[in-house]
Amino acid sequence: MPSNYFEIVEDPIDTKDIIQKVEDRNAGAITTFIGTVREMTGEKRTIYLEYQAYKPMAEKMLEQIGQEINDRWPGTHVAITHRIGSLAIADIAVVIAVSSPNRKPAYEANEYAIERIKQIVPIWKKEQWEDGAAWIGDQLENVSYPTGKPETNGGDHND
Amino acid sequence: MPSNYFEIVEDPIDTKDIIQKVEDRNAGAITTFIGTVREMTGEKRTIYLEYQAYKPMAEKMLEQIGQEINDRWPGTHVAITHRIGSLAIADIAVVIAVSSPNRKPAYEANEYAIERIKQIVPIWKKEQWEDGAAWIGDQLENVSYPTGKPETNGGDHND
Amino acid sequence: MIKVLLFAQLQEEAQTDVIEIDFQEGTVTELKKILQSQFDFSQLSESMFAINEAYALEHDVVKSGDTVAVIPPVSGG
Amino acid sequence: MIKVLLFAQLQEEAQTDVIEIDFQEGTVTELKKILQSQFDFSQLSESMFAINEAYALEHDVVKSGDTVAVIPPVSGG
Repeated sequence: MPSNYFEIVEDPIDTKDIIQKVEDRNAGAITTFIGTVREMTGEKRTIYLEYQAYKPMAEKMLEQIGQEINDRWPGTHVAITHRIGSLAIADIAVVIAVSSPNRKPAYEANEYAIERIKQIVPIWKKEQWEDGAAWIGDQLENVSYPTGKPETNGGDHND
Repeated sequence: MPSNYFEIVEDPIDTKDIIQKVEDRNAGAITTFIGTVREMTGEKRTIYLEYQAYKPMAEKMLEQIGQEINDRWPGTHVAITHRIGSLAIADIAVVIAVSSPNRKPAYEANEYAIERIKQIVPIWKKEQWEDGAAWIGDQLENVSYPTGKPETNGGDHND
Repeated sequence: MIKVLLFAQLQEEAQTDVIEIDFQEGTVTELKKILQSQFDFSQLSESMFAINEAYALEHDVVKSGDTVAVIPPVSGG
Repeated sequence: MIKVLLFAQLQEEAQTDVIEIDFQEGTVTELKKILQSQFDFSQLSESMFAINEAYALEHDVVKSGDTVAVIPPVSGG
């Protein structure tokens, strides 16, 4: 699997490109997840978001997630692209595409991917609200990661 | 919600069109399911598929599924397009797009939609193999549908 | 008169996609018996019926002028 | 010498995205103490460390020439 299946990019993401990477004559099912910048979170209005990544490691971690999925759901193909930089409301931050011969694994593997992204991929989001800005991090007070990998995370944009 | 959110079409489906129907400034998550024609099912090679629909009722049933989803997962938007006619390997038979403020409902509602399509939408598939053809129906021997709606189905292409 | 729409396997068995039947009023069960007596359908017992594009139950009433569809197990998706 | 890469909140607090530290060999825990003594980071205790682009444990060894990244809680997706 070419490594451009797992990319951090600065330009807008075209969902179709990511879907094409996983198309397969023996896939009966393709699921995609498109994470977009949401305007309202409760009463709070987001003006824009800024994403930063530790790019080479982030791409490695995305690739690792793809490998974990192939191991758990044989026959799947996975492609993930995450955008960084300044994103406006409704812009696409991440696209995850999973193809599989059968639909159940395509859903499960896709959801697994977004959960793992929020755990282990070194990407950070700064929210710009009307009245301030903040880097968003773990809201669950994980003081340490004894397994060497963060296990959980929360408070993110599509939670 | 305009009724063209739920369509039976004869021409190829462009996934992007279906996604655009559910885009929303307050959606942080969009999931899509793309059901494609798979070549191999076990040892059996499909040459092509033919889909037939009771079109006006099928569109009503798709719309009903959308309504069920809006009721169960408030804040979601749903669009479903199913293609009929002759489809080649890797052609798209169905696209389901669901947007939601949060990702969990977007996955759940999308999977609910495909399960319901396979239960209640009057669409039929004829498989053309190398050595024969057959209309595919329920493999689970549901002799009757006492609730007035088929509850389950099986043996389909992306099962 | 009612129109009865046929699909998939049933359409091939009847060699037509619609049949007209002289039927004044009766239940789905009664209509089903008439269809079974006139055609050699293989799938009628596992089929659903729809009256005017809505699923019907066995005891629902079909009246002259209605469009009935026989819906064998579906396989979309 | 090691390079220490900083991101997000930590980058803003240090006002730089990379610092060079004269560090010959020691554990992640030891490096963390040095960083905490030199900078007033608010998030060091909840941060992960990576050595040469792989997550490291507290007792893993950092050697001169390594690139270490301090990874505060991530928020991608």
